Amino acid sequence: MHVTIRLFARLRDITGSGELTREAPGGATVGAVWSSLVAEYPELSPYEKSISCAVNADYSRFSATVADGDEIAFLPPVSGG
Amino acid sequence: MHVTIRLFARLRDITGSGELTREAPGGATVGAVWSSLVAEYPELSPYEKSISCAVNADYSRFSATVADGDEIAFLPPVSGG
Amino acid sequence: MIALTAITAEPLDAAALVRALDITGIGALTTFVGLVRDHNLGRRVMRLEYEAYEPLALRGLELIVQEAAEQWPDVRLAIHHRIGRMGIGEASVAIAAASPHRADAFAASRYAIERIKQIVPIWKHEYFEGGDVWIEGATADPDNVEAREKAMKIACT
Amino acid sequence: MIALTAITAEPLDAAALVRALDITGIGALTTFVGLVRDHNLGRRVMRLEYEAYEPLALRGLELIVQEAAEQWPDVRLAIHHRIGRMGIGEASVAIAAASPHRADAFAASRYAIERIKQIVPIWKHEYFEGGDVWIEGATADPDNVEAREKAMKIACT
Repeated sequence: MHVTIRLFARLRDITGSGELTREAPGGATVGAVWSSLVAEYPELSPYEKSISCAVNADYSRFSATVADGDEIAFLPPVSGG
Repeated sequence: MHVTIRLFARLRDITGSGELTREAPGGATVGAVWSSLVAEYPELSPYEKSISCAVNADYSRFSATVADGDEIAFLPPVSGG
Repeated sequence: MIALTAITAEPLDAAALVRALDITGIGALTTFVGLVRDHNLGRRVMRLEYEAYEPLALRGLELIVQEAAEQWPDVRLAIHHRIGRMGIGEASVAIAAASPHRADAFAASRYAIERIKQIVPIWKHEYFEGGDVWIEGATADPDNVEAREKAMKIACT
Repeated sequence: MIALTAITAEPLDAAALVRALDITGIGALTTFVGLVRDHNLGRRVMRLEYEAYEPLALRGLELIVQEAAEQWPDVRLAIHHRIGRMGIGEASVAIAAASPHRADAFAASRYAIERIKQIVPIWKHEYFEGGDVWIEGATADPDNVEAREKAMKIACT
Protein backbone atom coordinates (compact mmCIF):
# COMPACT_ATOMS: atom_id res chain seq x y z
CA MET A 1 0.00 0.00 0.00
CA HIS A 2 0.98 3.65 -0.40
CA VAL A 3 1.23 6.26 2.32
CA THR A 4 1.91 9.97 2.12
CA ILE A 5 4.49 11.18 4.60
CA ARG A 6 4.39 14.81 5.72
CA LEU A 7 7.50 16.35 7.22
CA PHE A 8 8.00 19.74 8.78
CA ALA A 9 10.70 22.17 9.84
CA ARG A 10 14.10 20.51 10.34
CA LEU A 11 12.74 17.09 9.29
CA ARG A 12 11.74 18.58 5.96
CA ASP A 13 15.19 20.13 5.57
CA ILE A 14 16.80 16.74 6.22
CA THR A 15 14.77 14.85 3.63
CA GLY A 16 14.61 17.77 1.24
CA SER A 17 10.85 17.44 0.89
CA GLY A 18 7.73 18.20 2.92
CA GLU A 19 5.78 15.41 1.28
CA LEU A 20 6.95 11.93 0.29
CA THR A 21 5.04 8.93 -1.01
CA ARG A 22 6.30 5.56 0.16
CA GLU A 23 5.30 1.90 0.03
CA ALA A 24 4.39 0.25 3.32
CA PRO A 25 3.43 -3.39 4.01
CA GLY A 26 -0.20 -4.04 5.00
CA GLY A 27 -0.68 -3.74 8.78
CA ALA A 28 2.35 -1.49 9.18
CA THR A 29 2.34 0.88 12.15
CA VAL A 30 3.25 4.54 12.16
CA GLY A 31 6.40 3.49 13.99
CA ALA A 32 7.35 1.12 11.14
CA VAL A 33 6.86 3.92 8.60
CA TRP A 34 9.15 6.09 10.70
CA SER A 35 11.79 3.35 10.93
CA SER A 36 11.92 2.88 7.16
CA LEU A 37 12.26 6.63 6.80
CA VAL A 38 15.17 6.68 9.26
CA ALA A 39 16.80 3.85 7.30
CA GLU A 40 16.52 6.03 4.22
CA TYR A 41 17.60 9.25 5.99
CA PRO A 42 19.84 8.35 8.96
CA GLU A 43 20.07 12.03 9.93
CA LEU A 44 16.49 11.71 11.19
CA SER A 45 17.43 9.23 13.93
CA PRO A 46 18.14 11.83 16.67
CA TYR A 47 14.45 12.77 16.42
CA GLU A 48 13.36 9.24 17.45
CA LYS A 49 12.73 10.32 21.06
CA SER A 50 11.25 13.73 20.46
CA ILE A 51 8.86 13.50 17.52
CA SER A 52 5.12 13.17 17.65
CA CYS A 53 2.94 11.86 14.86
CA ALA A 54 -0.41 12.46 13.24
CA VAL A 55 -2.50 10.35 10.89
CA ASN A 56 -4.79 12.14 8.45
CA ALA A 57 -4.32 15.43 10.28
CA ASP A 58 -5.27 14.09 13.69
CA TYR A 59 -2.94 13.40 16.60
CA SER A 60 -1.98 9.71 16.66
CA ARG A 61 0.42 7.17 18.20
CA PHE A 62 3.41 5.29 16.84
CA SER A 63 1.56 2.06 17.61
CA ALA A 64 -1.36 2.97 15.32
CA THR A 65 -1.85 0.86 12.21
CA VAL A 66 -1.83 2.74 8.95
CA ALA A 67 -4.14 2.15 5.99
CA ASP A 68 -3.62 2.59 2.26
CA GLY A 69 -3.69 6.25 1.29
CA ASP A 70 -3.14 7.56 4.85
CA GLU A 71 -1.29 10.81 5.40
CA ILE A 72 1.31 10.24 8.13
CA ALA A 73 2.86 13.37 9.61
CA PHE A 74 5.99 13.44 11.75
CA LEU A 75 6.18 16.45 14.01
CA PRO A 76 9.45 17.66 15.51
CA PRO A 77 9.20 19.53 18.84
CA VAL A 78 6.95 22.52 18.28
CA SER A 79 7.87 26.16 18.74
CA GLY A 80 4.75 28.20 18.08
CA GLY A 81 3.62 31.16 20.13
CA MET B 1 -7.25 79.33 59.84
CA HIS B 2 -9.40 78.06 56.98
CA VAL B 3 -9.26 74.64 55.39
CA THR B 4 -11.09 73.26 52.41
CA ILE B 5 -12.61 69.85 53.00
CA ARG B 6 -13.17 67.57 50.00
CA LEU B 7 -15.66 64.73 50.31
CA PHE B 8 -16.47 61.94 47.89
CA ALA B 9 -19.06 59.29 47.15
CA ARG B 10 -21.21 58.45 50.16
CA LEU B 11 -19.46 61.03 52.34
CA ARG B 12 -20.47 63.70 49.88
CA ASP B 13 -24.05 62.41 49.91
CA ILE B 14 -24.11 62.61 53.73
CA THR B 15 -22.90 66.20 53.95
CA GLY B 16 -24.68 67.27 50.79
CA SER B 17 -21.53 68.87 49.40
CA GLY B 18 -18.24 67.74 47.86
CA GLU B 19 -16.43 70.81 49.11
CA LEU B 20 -16.77 72.61 52.44
CA THR B 21 -14.77 75.44 53.98
CA ARG B 22 -14.28 75.27 57.72
CA GLU B 23 -12.36 77.00 60.48
CA ALA B 24 -9.68 75.01 62.24
CA PRO B 25 -7.44 76.04 65.18
CA GLY B 26 -3.73 76.52 64.41
CA GLY B 27 -1.81 73.24 64.75
CA ALA B 28 -4.92 71.13 64.19
CA THR B 29 -4.38 67.66 62.78
CA VAL B 30 -6.29 66.03 59.93
CA GLY B 31 -7.87 63.86 62.61
CA ALA B 32 -9.15 66.93 64.45
CA VAL B 33 -10.68 68.30 61.25
CA TRP B 34 -12.41 64.94 60.78
CA SER B 35 -13.70 64.96 64.36
CA SER B 36 -15.27 68.40 63.98
CA LEU B 37 -16.89 67.23 60.78
CA VAL B 38 -18.33 64.16 62.53
CA ALA B 39 -19.67 66.44 65.27
CA GLU B 40 -21.42 68.41 62.54
CA TYR B 41 -22.60 65.35 60.57
CA PRO B 42 -22.97 62.38 62.99
CA GLU B 43 -23.87 60.11 60.08
CA LEU B 44 -20.19 60.20 59.11
CA SER B 45 -19.06 58.44 62.27
CA PRO B 46 -19.32 54.86 60.90
CA TYR B 47 -16.56 55.84 58.45
CA GLU B 48 -14.11 56.55 61.30
CA LYS B 49 -12.39 53.17 60.88
CA SER B 50 -12.40 52.91 57.10
CA ILE B 51 -11.55 56.31 55.65
CA SER B 52 -8.21 57.48 54.38
CA CYS B 53 -7.14 61.05 53.97
CA ALA B 54 -5.17 63.28 51.66
CA VAL B 55 -3.73 66.76 52.10
CA ASN B 56 -3.34 68.95 49.02
CA ALA B 57 -4.01 65.97 46.74
CA ASP B 58 -1.35 63.76 48.24
CA TYR B 59 -1.89 60.74 50.50
CA SER B 60 -1.53 61.75 54.13
CA ARG B 61 -2.13 60.60 57.74
CA PHE B 62 -4.67 61.60 60.38
CA SER B 63 -1.77 62.65 62.58
CA ALA B 64 -0.54 65.21 60.02
CA THR B 65 -0.78 68.88 61.00
CA VAL B 66 -2.78 71.07 58.64
CA ALA B 67 -1.89 74.57 57.52
CA ASP B 68 -4.01 77.52 56.53
CA GLY B 69 -5.50 77.05 53.08
CA ASP B 70 -4.89 73.29 52.96
CA GLU B 71 -7.25 71.03 51.01
CA ILE B 72 -8.12 68.07 53.23
CA ALA B 73 -9.79 65.12 51.46
CA PHE B 74 -11.55 62.28 53.21
CA LEU B 75 -11.68 59.11 51.14
CA PRO B 76 -14.19 56.36 51.82
CA PRO B 77 -13.13 52.82 50.80
CA VAL B 78 -12.38 52.92 47.08
CA SER B 79 -14.10 50.90 44.37
CA GLY B 80 -12.37 51.67 41.09
CA GLY B 81 -11.45 49.12 38.47
CA MET C 1 1.18 60.26 21.82
CA ILE C 2 -1.39 59.59 24.55
CA ALA C 3 -0.39 59.63 28.21
CA LEU C 4 0.63 56.40 29.92
CA THR C 5 -1.67 57.20 32.83
CA ALA C 6 -4.97 59.03 32.66
CA ILE C 7 -8.23 59.64 34.45
CA THR C 8 -10.63 60.53 31.68
CA ALA C 9 -14.31 61.01 30.93
CA GLU C 10 -13.78 59.78 27.36
CA PRO C 11 -14.39 56.18 26.20
CA LEU C 12 -11.30 54.00 26.64
CA ASP C 13 -9.40 52.41 23.77
CA ALA C 14 -7.10 49.53 24.70
CA ALA C 15 -5.52 49.51 21.24
CA ALA C 16 -4.56 53.18 21.60
CA LEU C 17 -3.07 52.39 24.99
CA VAL C 18 -0.92 49.68 23.40
CA ARG C 19 0.26 52.14 20.76
CA ALA C 20 1.37 54.48 23.55
CA LEU C 21 3.91 51.88 24.70
CA ASP C 22 7.44 51.65 23.33
CA ILE C 23 7.66 48.06 22.06
CA THR C 24 11.38 47.99 21.27
CA GLY C 25 12.69 44.61 22.39
CA ILE C 26 9.23 43.47 23.42
CA GLY C 27 8.01 39.87 23.03
CA ALA C 28 4.70 40.03 24.89
CA LEU C 29 1.88 42.52 25.01
CA THR C 30 -1.10 42.14 27.29
CA THR C 31 -4.19 44.23 27.76
CA PHE C 32 -6.78 44.11 30.49
CA VAL C 33 -10.10 45.90 30.16
CA GLY C 34 -12.73 46.03 32.89
CA LEU C 35 -16.29 46.29 31.57
CA VAL C 36 -19.49 47.37 33.30
CA ARG C 37 -21.40 44.15 34.07
CA ASP C 38 -25.14 43.78 33.78
CA HIS C 39 -25.40 42.06 37.17
CA ASN C 40 -23.76 42.56 40.55
CA LEU C 41 -24.59 40.68 43.77
CA GLY C 42 -27.85 39.51 42.24
CA ARG C 43 -28.94 43.02 41.28
CA ARG C 44 -29.73 43.94 37.70
CA VAL C 45 -27.38 46.84 37.01
CA MET C 46 -28.61 49.62 34.72
CA ARG C 47 -25.49 51.80 34.64
CA LEU C 48 -22.57 52.97 36.76
CA GLU C 49 -21.19 56.37 37.59
CA TYR C 50 -17.55 56.59 38.59
CA GLU C 51 -16.31 59.50 40.63
CA ALA C 52 -12.65 60.23 41.32
CA TYR C 53 -10.55 62.56 43.37
CA GLU C 54 -8.84 63.28 40.09
CA PRO C 55 -5.38 64.63 40.98
CA LEU C 56 -4.85 61.95 43.62
CA ALA C 57 -6.30 59.20 41.40
CA LEU C 58 -3.81 60.12 38.69
CA ARG C 59 -1.04 60.11 41.27
CA GLY C 60 -2.27 56.66 42.35
CA LEU C 61 -1.98 55.32 38.81
CA GLU C 62 1.51 56.78 38.51
CA LEU C 63 2.45 55.18 41.82
CA ILE C 64 1.27 51.80 40.52
CA VAL C 65 3.34 52.20 37.35
CA GLN C 66 6.33 53.02 39.54
CA GLU C 67 5.74 50.06 41.87
CA ALA C 68 5.49 47.76 38.83
CA ALA C 69 8.72 49.20 37.41
CA GLU C 70 10.49 48.35 40.65
CA GLN C 71 9.26 44.76 40.53
CA TRP C 72 9.51 44.22 36.74
CA PRO C 73 12.11 46.68 35.41
CA ASP C 74 11.62 45.56 31.79
CA VAL C 75 7.84 46.00 31.76
CA ARG C 76 6.24 49.10 30.26
CA LEU C 77 2.80 49.83 31.60
CA ALA C 78 -0.06 52.14 30.67
CA ILE C 79 -3.24 52.58 32.71
CA HIS C 80 -6.34 54.62 31.91
CA HIS C 81 -9.39 54.81 34.15
CA ARG C 82 -12.62 56.29 32.95
CA ILE C 83 -14.93 58.38 35.16
CA GLY C 84 -18.50 59.57 34.74
CA ARG C 85 -21.50 57.65 33.50
CA MET C 86 -21.08 54.26 31.81
CA GLY C 87 -23.58 51.82 30.37
CA ILE C 88 -23.40 48.04 30.43
CA GLY C 89 -20.46 46.69 28.42
CA GLU C 90 -18.54 49.96 28.48
CA ALA C 91 -14.92 49.93 29.62
CA SER C 92 -14.16 51.51 32.99
CA VAL C 93 -10.45 50.69 33.10
CA ALA C 94 -7.83 49.67 30.55
CA ILE C 95 -4.31 48.44 31.22
CA ALA C 96 -1.61 47.64 28.66
CA ALA C 97 1.67 45.93 29.53
CA ALA C 98 4.62 45.29 27.24
CA SER C 99 7.54 43.11 28.24
CA PRO C 100 10.36 41.08 26.69
CA HIS C 101 8.76 37.96 28.22
CA ARG C 102 5.16 36.97 28.78
CA ALA C 103 5.30 36.06 32.48
CA ASP C 104 6.17 39.64 33.44
CA ALA C 105 3.56 41.19 31.15
CA PHE C 106 0.80 39.04 32.68
CA ALA C 107 2.04 39.65 36.22
CA ALA C 108 2.38 43.43 35.89
CA SER C 109 -1.03 43.73 34.29
CA ARG C 110 -2.63 41.66 37.03
CA TYR C 111 -0.77 43.58 39.71
CA ALA C 112 -1.97 46.88 38.28
CA ILE C 113 -5.67 46.00 38.39
CA GLU C 114 -5.39 44.61 41.94
CA ARG C 115 -3.63 47.78 43.09
CA ILE C 116 -6.16 50.03 41.36
CA LYS C 117 -8.85 48.35 43.40
CA GLN C 118 -6.84 48.86 46.58
CA ILE C 119 -5.47 52.38 46.51
CA VAL C 120 -6.83 54.61 43.74
CA PRO C 121 -9.46 57.12 44.96
CA ILE C 122 -12.23 56.23 42.53
CA TRP C 123 -15.73 55.29 43.58
CA LYS C 124 -18.41 53.36 41.76
CA HIS C 125 -22.02 54.46 42.09
CA GLU C 126 -24.19 51.58 40.99
CA TYR C 127 -27.67 52.26 39.63
CA PHE C 128 -29.55 49.00 39.70
CA GLU C 129 -33.15 48.03 39.11
CA GLY C 130 -34.90 49.45 42.14
CA GLY C 131 -32.23 51.68 43.62
CA ASP C 132 -28.66 52.85 43.75
CA VAL C 133 -25.69 52.34 46.03
CA TRP C 134 -22.13 53.55 46.43
CA ILE C 135 -19.83 50.55 46.25
CA GLU C 136 -17.19 50.59 48.98
CA GLY C 137 -14.27 48.26 48.54
CA ALA C 138 -10.79 48.75 49.91
CA THR C 139 -9.27 51.42 52.10
CA ALA C 140 -7.01 53.67 50.06
CA ASP C 141 -3.71 53.52 51.90
CA PRO C 142 -0.81 53.10 49.47
CA ASP C 143 1.61 52.49 52.35
CA ASN C 144 -0.26 49.44 53.58
CA VAL C 145 2.41 46.79 53.10
CA GLU C 146 0.04 43.88 53.53
CA ALA C 147 -2.22 45.14 50.75
CA ARG C 148 0.71 45.57 48.41
CA GLU C 149 2.01 42.10 49.23
CA LYS C 150 -1.43 40.66 48.58
CA ALA C 151 -1.55 42.25 45.13
CA MET C 152 1.97 41.01 44.41
CA LYS C 153 1.04 37.51 45.51
CA ILE C 154 -1.98 37.42 43.21
CA ALA C 155 0.15 38.71 40.33
CA CYS C 156 3.23 36.56 40.78
CA THR C 157 2.27 33.11 41.90
CA MET D 1 -17.66 37.78 12.15
CA ILE D 2 -14.10 36.46 12.23
CA ALA D 3 -13.39 32.91 13.40
CA LEU D 4 -12.54 32.29 17.05
CA THR D 5 -9.59 30.13 16.01
CA ALA D 6 -7.42 30.64 12.95
CA ILE D 7 -4.06 29.85 11.41
CA THR D 8 -3.48 32.70 9.00
CA ALA D 9 -0.81 34.31 6.85
CA GLU D 10 -2.41 37.74 7.40
CA PRO D 11 -1.28 40.26 10.05
CA LEU D 12 -3.05 39.72 13.37
CA ASP D 13 -5.39 42.23 14.97
CA ALA D 14 -6.06 41.76 18.68
CA ALA D 15 -8.88 44.32 18.63
CA ALA D 16 -10.68 42.37 15.89
CA LEU D 17 -10.25 39.21 17.96
CA VAL D 18 -11.92 40.94 20.90
CA ARG D 19 -14.81 42.01 18.68
CA ALA D 20 -15.30 38.36 17.70
CA LEU D 21 -16.18 37.51 21.32
CA ASP D 22 -19.68 37.69 22.74
CA ILE D 23 -19.30 40.05 25.71
CA THR D 24 -22.78 39.61 27.19
CA GLY D 25 -22.37 39.43 30.97
CA ILE D 26 -18.63 40.03 30.71
CA GLY D 27 -16.67 42.05 33.28
CA ALA D 28 -13.11 41.38 32.13
CA LEU D 29 -11.42 41.25 28.76
CA THR D 30 -7.78 40.32 28.33
CA THR D 31 -5.61 40.09 25.26
CA PHE D 32 -2.21 38.55 24.84
CA VAL D 33 -0.08 39.21 21.78
CA GLY D 34 3.28 37.57 21.12
CA LEU D 35 5.67 39.72 19.10
CA VAL D 36 8.79 38.81 17.16
CA ARG D 37 11.73 39.89 19.32
CA ASP D 38 14.93 41.41 18.00
CA HIS D 39 17.10 39.16 20.13
CA ASN D 40 17.01 35.50 21.13
CA LEU D 41 19.65 33.62 23.12
CA GLY D 42 22.15 36.39 22.42
CA ARG D 43 21.58 36.29 18.67
CA ARG D 44 20.44 39.34 16.74
CA VAL D 45 17.26 38.18 15.04
CA MET D 46 16.46 39.57 11.57
CA ARG D 47 13.11 37.87 10.97
CA LEU D 48 11.17 34.68 11.65
CA GLU D 49 9.31 32.30 9.42
CA TYR D 50 6.58 30.21 11.00
CA GLU D 51 5.50 26.97 9.39
CA ALA D 52 2.45 24.97 10.49
CA TYR D 53 0.81 21.67 9.77
CA GLU D 54 -2.26 23.77 9.15
CA PRO D 55 -5.23 21.41 9.64
CA LEU D 56 -3.74 19.92 12.79
CA ALA D 57 -2.60 23.31 14.11
CA LEU D 58 -6.16 24.58 13.77
CA ARG D 59 -7.41 21.46 15.52
CA GLY D 60 -4.85 22.16 18.26
CA LEU D 61 -6.19 25.68 18.79
CA GLU D 62 -9.74 24.31 18.93
CA LEU D 63 -8.64 21.72 21.47
CA ILE D 64 -7.14 24.46 23.64
CA VAL D 65 -10.38 26.45 23.49
CA GLN D 66 -12.25 23.30 24.52
CA GLU D 67 -9.83 22.53 27.38
CA ALA D 68 -10.22 26.10 28.61
CA ALA D 69 -14.01 25.82 28.43
CA GLU D 70 -13.88 22.72 30.65
CA GLN D 71 -11.77 24.53 33.23
CA TRP D 72 -13.43 27.96 33.00
CA PRO D 73 -16.97 27.44 31.67
CA ASP D 74 -17.76 31.17 31.68
CA VAL D 75 -14.70 32.22 29.68
CA ARG D 76 -14.90 32.92 25.94
CA LEU D 77 -11.63 32.53 24.13
CA ALA D 78 -10.32 33.39 20.67
CA ILE D 79 -6.88 32.42 19.37
CA HIS D 80 -5.22 33.34 16.09
CA HIS D 81 -1.73 32.23 15.08
CA ARG D 82 0.07 33.73 12.15
CA ILE D 83 2.33 31.76 9.81
CA GLY D 84 4.83 32.78 7.15
CA ARG D 85 7.42 35.50 7.28
CA MET D 86 7.39 38.09 10.08
CA GLY D 87 9.65 41.01 10.87
CA ILE D 88 10.70 42.31 14.30
CA GLY D 89 7.75 43.64 16.29
CA GLU D 90 5.13 41.80 14.23
CA ALA D 91 2.56 39.70 16.07
CA SER D 92 2.85 35.93 15.72
CA VAL D 93 0.00 34.99 18.05
CA ALA D 94 -3.01 36.79 19.50
CA ILE D 95 -5.34 35.57 22.24
CA ALA D 96 -8.47 37.27 23.54
CA ALA D 97 -10.36 36.11 26.63
CA ALA D 98 -13.66 37.44 27.96
CA SER D 99 -15.03 36.45 31.34
CA PRO D 100 -17.46 37.67 34.00
CA HIS D 101 -14.49 37.95 36.40
CA ARG D 102 -10.87 38.93 35.85
CA ALA D 103 -9.14 35.98 37.49
CA ASP D 104 -10.57 33.57 34.91
CA ALA D 105 -9.81 35.82 31.94
CA PHE D 106 -6.17 36.11 33.00
CA ALA D 107 -5.89 32.39 33.74
CA ALA D 108 -7.49 31.20 30.48
CA SER D 109 -5.36 33.57 28.43
CA ARG D 110 -2.19 32.42 30.14
CA TYR D 111 -3.22 28.77 29.83
CA ALA D 112 -3.83 29.20 26.11
CA ILE D 113 -0.37 30.57 25.34
CA GLU D 114 1.32 27.89 27.44
CA ARG D 115 -0.65 25.16 25.63
CA ILE D 116 0.09 26.63 22.20
CA LYS D 117 3.76 26.30 22.97
CA GLN D 118 3.24 22.70 24.08
CA ILE D 119 0.97 21.06 21.55
CA VAL D 120 0.26 23.10 18.42
CA PRO D 121 2.25 21.92 15.37
CA ILE D 122 3.84 25.24 14.44
CA TRP D 123 7.56 25.76 14.01
CA LYS D 124 9.66 28.88 14.17
CA HIS D 125 12.52 29.30 11.73
CA GLU D 126 14.80 31.97 13.09
CA TYR D 127 16.95 34.01 10.72
CA PHE D 128 19.58 35.71 12.80
CA GLU D 129 22.70 37.68 12.01
CA GLY D 130 25.06 35.05 10.67
CA GLY D 131 22.73 32.10 10.16
CA ASP D 132 19.39 30.48 10.67
CA VAL D 133 17.99 27.76 12.90
CA TRP D 134 14.75 25.87 13.43
CA ILE D 135 13.64 26.41 17.00
CA GLU D 136 12.56 23.19 18.68
CA GLY D 137 10.59 23.51 21.88
CA ALA D 138 8.06 21.06 23.23
CA THR D 139 6.90 17.67 22.00
CA ALA D 140 3.42 17.94 20.55
CA ASP D 141 1.43 15.37 22.50
CA PRO D 142 -1.94 16.76 23.55
CA ASP D 143 -2.60 13.71 25.75
CA ASN D 144 0.47 14.33 27.89
CA VAL D 145 -1.20 14.90 31.25
CA GLU D 146 1.90 16.30 32.90
CA ALA D 147 2.25 18.98 30.23
CA ARG D 148 -1.39 19.97 30.59
CA GLU D 149 -1.07 20.11 34.37
CA LYS D 150 2.03 22.25 34.02
CA ALA D 151 0.16 24.74 31.81
CA MET D 152 -2.76 24.74 34.25
CA LYS D 153 -0.43 25.35 37.17
CA ILE D 154 1.20 28.33 35.46
CA ALA D 155 -2.23 29.71 34.62
CA CYS D 156 -4.00 29.15 37.92
CA THR D 157 -1.63 29.71 40.76
